[in-house]
Amino acid sequence: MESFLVLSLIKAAIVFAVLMTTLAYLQWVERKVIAHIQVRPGPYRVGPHGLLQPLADVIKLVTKEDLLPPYVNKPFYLMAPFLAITMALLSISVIPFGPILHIGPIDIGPLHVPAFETAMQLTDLNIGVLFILAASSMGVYGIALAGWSSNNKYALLGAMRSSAQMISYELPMSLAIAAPLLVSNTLSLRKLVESQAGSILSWNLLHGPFPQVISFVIFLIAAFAETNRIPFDLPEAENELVAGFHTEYSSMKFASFFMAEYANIITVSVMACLLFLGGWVAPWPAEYGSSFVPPLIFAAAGAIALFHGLNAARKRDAYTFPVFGVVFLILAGVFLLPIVQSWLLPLFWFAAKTGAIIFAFMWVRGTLPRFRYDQLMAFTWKYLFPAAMLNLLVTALLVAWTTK
Amino acid sequence: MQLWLIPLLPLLGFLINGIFGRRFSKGLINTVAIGSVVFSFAWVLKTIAGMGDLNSSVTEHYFTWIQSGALNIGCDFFVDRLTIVMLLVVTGVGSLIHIYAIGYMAHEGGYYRFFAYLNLFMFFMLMLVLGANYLLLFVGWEGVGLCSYLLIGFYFDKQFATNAGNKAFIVNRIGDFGFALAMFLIFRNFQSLDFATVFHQAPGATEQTLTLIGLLLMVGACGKSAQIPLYVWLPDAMAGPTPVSALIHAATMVTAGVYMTARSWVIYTHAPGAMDVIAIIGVATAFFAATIGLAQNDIKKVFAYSTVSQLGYMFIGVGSGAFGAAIWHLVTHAFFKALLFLGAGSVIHALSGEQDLRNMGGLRTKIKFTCFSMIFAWWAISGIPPAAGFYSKDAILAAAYAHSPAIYWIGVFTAGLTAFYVSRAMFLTFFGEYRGHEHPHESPPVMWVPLVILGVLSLVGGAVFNVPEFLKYVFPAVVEPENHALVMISIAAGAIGILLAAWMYVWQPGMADKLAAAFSAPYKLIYSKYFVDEVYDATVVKPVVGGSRLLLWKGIDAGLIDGIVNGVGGRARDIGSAFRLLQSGNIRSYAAWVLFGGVAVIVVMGIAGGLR
Amino acid sequence: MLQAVPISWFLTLSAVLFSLGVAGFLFRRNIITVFMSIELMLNAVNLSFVTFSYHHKEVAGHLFTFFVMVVAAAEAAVGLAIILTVFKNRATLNIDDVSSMKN
Amino acid sequence: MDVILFLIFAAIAVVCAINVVVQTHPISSALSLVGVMGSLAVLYLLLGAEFIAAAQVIVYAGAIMVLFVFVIMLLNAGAETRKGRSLMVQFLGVPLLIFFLGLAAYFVQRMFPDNTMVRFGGFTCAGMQTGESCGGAETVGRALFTTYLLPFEVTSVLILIAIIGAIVLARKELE
Repeated sequence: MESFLVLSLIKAAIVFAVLMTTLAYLQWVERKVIAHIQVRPGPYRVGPHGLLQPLADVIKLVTKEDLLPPYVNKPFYLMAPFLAITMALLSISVIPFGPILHIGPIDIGPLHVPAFETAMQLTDLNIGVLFILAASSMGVYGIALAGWSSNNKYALLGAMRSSAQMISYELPMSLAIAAPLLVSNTLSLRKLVESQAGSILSWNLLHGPFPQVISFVIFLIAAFAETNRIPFDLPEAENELVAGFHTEYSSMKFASFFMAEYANIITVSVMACLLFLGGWVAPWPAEYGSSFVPPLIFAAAGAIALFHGLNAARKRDAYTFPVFGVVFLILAGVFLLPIVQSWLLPLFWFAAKTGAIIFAFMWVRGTLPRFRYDQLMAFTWKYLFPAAMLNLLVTALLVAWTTK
Repeated sequence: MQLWLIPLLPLLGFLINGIFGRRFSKGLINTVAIGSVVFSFAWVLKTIAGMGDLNSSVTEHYFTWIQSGALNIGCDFFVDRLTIVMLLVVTGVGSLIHIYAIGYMAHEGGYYRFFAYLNLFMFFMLMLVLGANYLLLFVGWEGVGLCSYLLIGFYFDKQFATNAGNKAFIVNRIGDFGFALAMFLIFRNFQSLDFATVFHQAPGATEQTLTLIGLLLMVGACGKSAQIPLYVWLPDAMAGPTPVSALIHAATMVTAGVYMTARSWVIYTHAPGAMDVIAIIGVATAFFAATIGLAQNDIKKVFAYSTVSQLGYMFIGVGSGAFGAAIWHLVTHAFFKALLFLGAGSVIHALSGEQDLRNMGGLRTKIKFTCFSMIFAWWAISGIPPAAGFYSKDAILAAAYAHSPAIYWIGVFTAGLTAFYVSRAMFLTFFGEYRGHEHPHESPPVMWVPLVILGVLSLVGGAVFNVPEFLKYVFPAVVEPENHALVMISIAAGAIGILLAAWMYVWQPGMADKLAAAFSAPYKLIYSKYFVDEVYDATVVKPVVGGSRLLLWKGIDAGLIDGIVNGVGGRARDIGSAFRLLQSGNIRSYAAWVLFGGVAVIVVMGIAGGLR
Repeated sequence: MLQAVPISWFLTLSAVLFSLGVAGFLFRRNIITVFMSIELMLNAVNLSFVTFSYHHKEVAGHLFTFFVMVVAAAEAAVGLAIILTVFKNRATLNIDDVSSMKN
Repeated sequence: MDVILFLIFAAIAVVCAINVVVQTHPISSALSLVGVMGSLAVLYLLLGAEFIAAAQVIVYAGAIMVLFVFVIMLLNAGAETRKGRSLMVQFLGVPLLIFFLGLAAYFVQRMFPDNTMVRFGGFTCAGMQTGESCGGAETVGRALFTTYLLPFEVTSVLILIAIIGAIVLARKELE
């Protein structure tokens, strides 16, 4: 009992720390990506290649004056950001990041821990998918309340738009989720991944009686809308409603909305990765040398960094690049250690897949224009929803046909 | 062997024309209507070809239609030689008449409606013929009744047409009532309505039962085949378009009664009493109808009465046990009577609507094809060899003589009368000088080609199709004494009739009117059809109408039923107005009431449940 | 200190929630609030359904709850549409103003 | 542990429910109702009804109540006006309610003596061995598509009708 509690606390701490850093750095990454899409360096001043930019932002947001506009509905105004961020972070608690770990007996001085095994996951609900759906569906309240309570017509409009949009896009998203669930016949995220074990061909995206390409696309589209990202970011359409539902928010409250948005992005990307891309499963089995891919990548990165460091284009690079190079090479080495491989490799693949999807988010933001509101609604109700329905139907039929 | 296809094709034709006909062009309507009938005729031929030697009958079961208790009615079709004869007549003559109708109806309104009805009629008629049990037969029976009603009243904007349609419908209901009773009796005694079962068990039943059944069936047959006392509807049925008169009221439907009685010959052969009744009715009908026919001036009416009288002959045949001969006469009659009607129609068409014999005459030069083809029919009906009518009528008369000479003599006299009035009609139409004002014009080929075909058939049909021979194994053999005297006598009767007519209407014009003046009282009597319609009107129609108006309508419907209904409504209103006081319009008070009720229910349940 | 929850507690809780819903229905005047009280009652009933399902070791109760939810969803859709229409036509949400059914 | 959980969430539920009734502003009531539903979901989990708990949050809290909030925002409904009264309610309501509650509690106590105890994960069905959860999606789904297929279909029709009705009611008046 106690050991369970302790373990959960440790895991929670780790996950929270990692998540928070990721959230902070995602923003840096996004700015970089968009900058390079728009052929400009992006954040560059704070730290090498602006690596310390998130830190600066955090400091700014924390130290900024937290002003409370008059005529707002106080309790809800204060409650909204917390709701948003809570609901956003809640779903992380059931996401499996990797396989079950077998941790040998540890004897470090006074600390004696017998051998035990634990999942790289906070908790394994056997209705995990439903839990995530529930949490994401609760996410609307944060936005709706924020918009309503801040007693500002722009905010209200933004909030109503976003709640309508979220309700509408939840349907195709749920249907798109249901199809791969049918294929791998479980609601527990861990079993879901285990059912896709093997190679890329056994992922739900390509495997099964009916490859789930369609539902993958539908899921991504709906995910863009659920997270209020371009091209569906009408709730905070700058040129129409100053900043949408969080017009009246500043400093940490604003930050928490921001974090909530990024946390949602991570959640949906992770969901896509788990549902369609086989979670932490390598694209091809280890016996064909999939375990050497990460070291190779990192080694290559390190080599390139070193090369650029040796003949530096700018003076500062001569100091920064070699550091990166060395770090990368060390990482490559770490990946070769057999003790850590068992849990590092899955994490790598998991992160790689999720990262790819997140990159897609940023890419789209850098390229696509924004929908008009009626187009948005018409799109989901007239095309997305029927398509998802049809896909689910076909999948169900084929599954029923092929099983026994 | 896909018997279902035979009736299905006309049904399809009906559906297509009935639903889309309004938008179709005439050509398309013709294609559908004629095509369906001709195809089913072809299918009949194929079926016969597929049956090899026709000694064994074929039954096809499609599905169980009604299943309740012992009653088990299947939708089965049944083919034996008798059915084949009927099928050939119905589809063959039917196709010819359909083709003829193209020309005749060319200028009429409701074109698609007409052909849709006609196809529907074909469907029901084929159901009637093919049905393997009395109920299926009855379905067809009622169906043809319905179609005849629809087609008689085809010109529904004319009062007399609709009246005639209603008359036909109602009079037929009387007959069908008898038929239905007969079916109940059959089921009660044999626990089945299938022909096979019934006829297999029939010999075992008591004679009274069979006689009763036979008589009831005969009532139905009288209704459908226009026998005394139910013949009154047929002459009025001439209000319909002439092809209808030819197809329904001469060739096929009216012979359904004969077919039905012949089909149930087993019952009749074991019920001689019923057979005698049939024979007597037949001869009476034949004679009376013939006499009426003497004095009619409407060409179609003349032929209508002659139809009635010929049907009487068929009943004589059935009644005197010569089922084969009856069917034979049915066939030949289908040929020559259809021809006579179509010819009459052609004449009417030529005179653009003129139907009165007194305004015709001398048409033989003007409309040759019609004239010559009709002359064959004239021979046939007058029983002059070698025309078709001679053989069949002669066979019937011979059987009648074997049965009872009295019937034979009346029959012969009637034959003479028949010959006389048909000849009268022919002479008045085609000979002498033209008395009308219209400008006669020959009908288009689409009309006269069928006439010619029928003409050939009515000339050689009797000799070629020896129906009794064909049906030898279906019906019990009849002893036919080879008695040439009888043959001679009947031929002589026909000849005398013709000559008399020729003398009165060709050589001595005006003689007819003198005679009519001389015998004015009997002339009046037959001219006005023995006042039968008036008698029926006084004895049956008026009392029924009055009774239903006074008792059923005023008394029961308006008084009792409406009283009850209004009373209920009134009480409901009173109660409602009492409860209306509760309606404060305040939803929350309603809710409070609901809560009150709920609590009350819980308390009651608790007390009833003894507070377990 | 008992280790498990007596089943009657659940049922009592459900009864309490239900009566609160009724109270809301009776004493509130805002149509939307009244409607929400109905939902509250439904939830209370659901709780007792699930509890009975636990009591009888039967999954049936869950099914009933499921159906209640579906019906509640349908009801909410129609009901809110009705409320919108009422508001559009009468510009009021007070339930006592909507009493044109009175004689 | 179970008892503590139950007490916590029961307390939350009751407090939120009271809040639903006493709050004058619809949106406060709505959010309190969401609170009730959330705590009920936890109680469902305690009773071993995982699927129902998830459905409760998704359908009720996530869809229906969002709809409510949406409508409240749309109509911009303010605090309710205290006018209009009903004698019926004033004089009959409270005593009836109290009587009803007492009655219900009494019956519960009478009909359910505390012989069944609710333990977390203690929910087992007749045909299943202990440990295997009975309230999971599998069991509910199987029952839904075999025993309760007809009601299920009927409900789908009902929903269709509801959709059409809602559209008809809420659509713009076509002049």
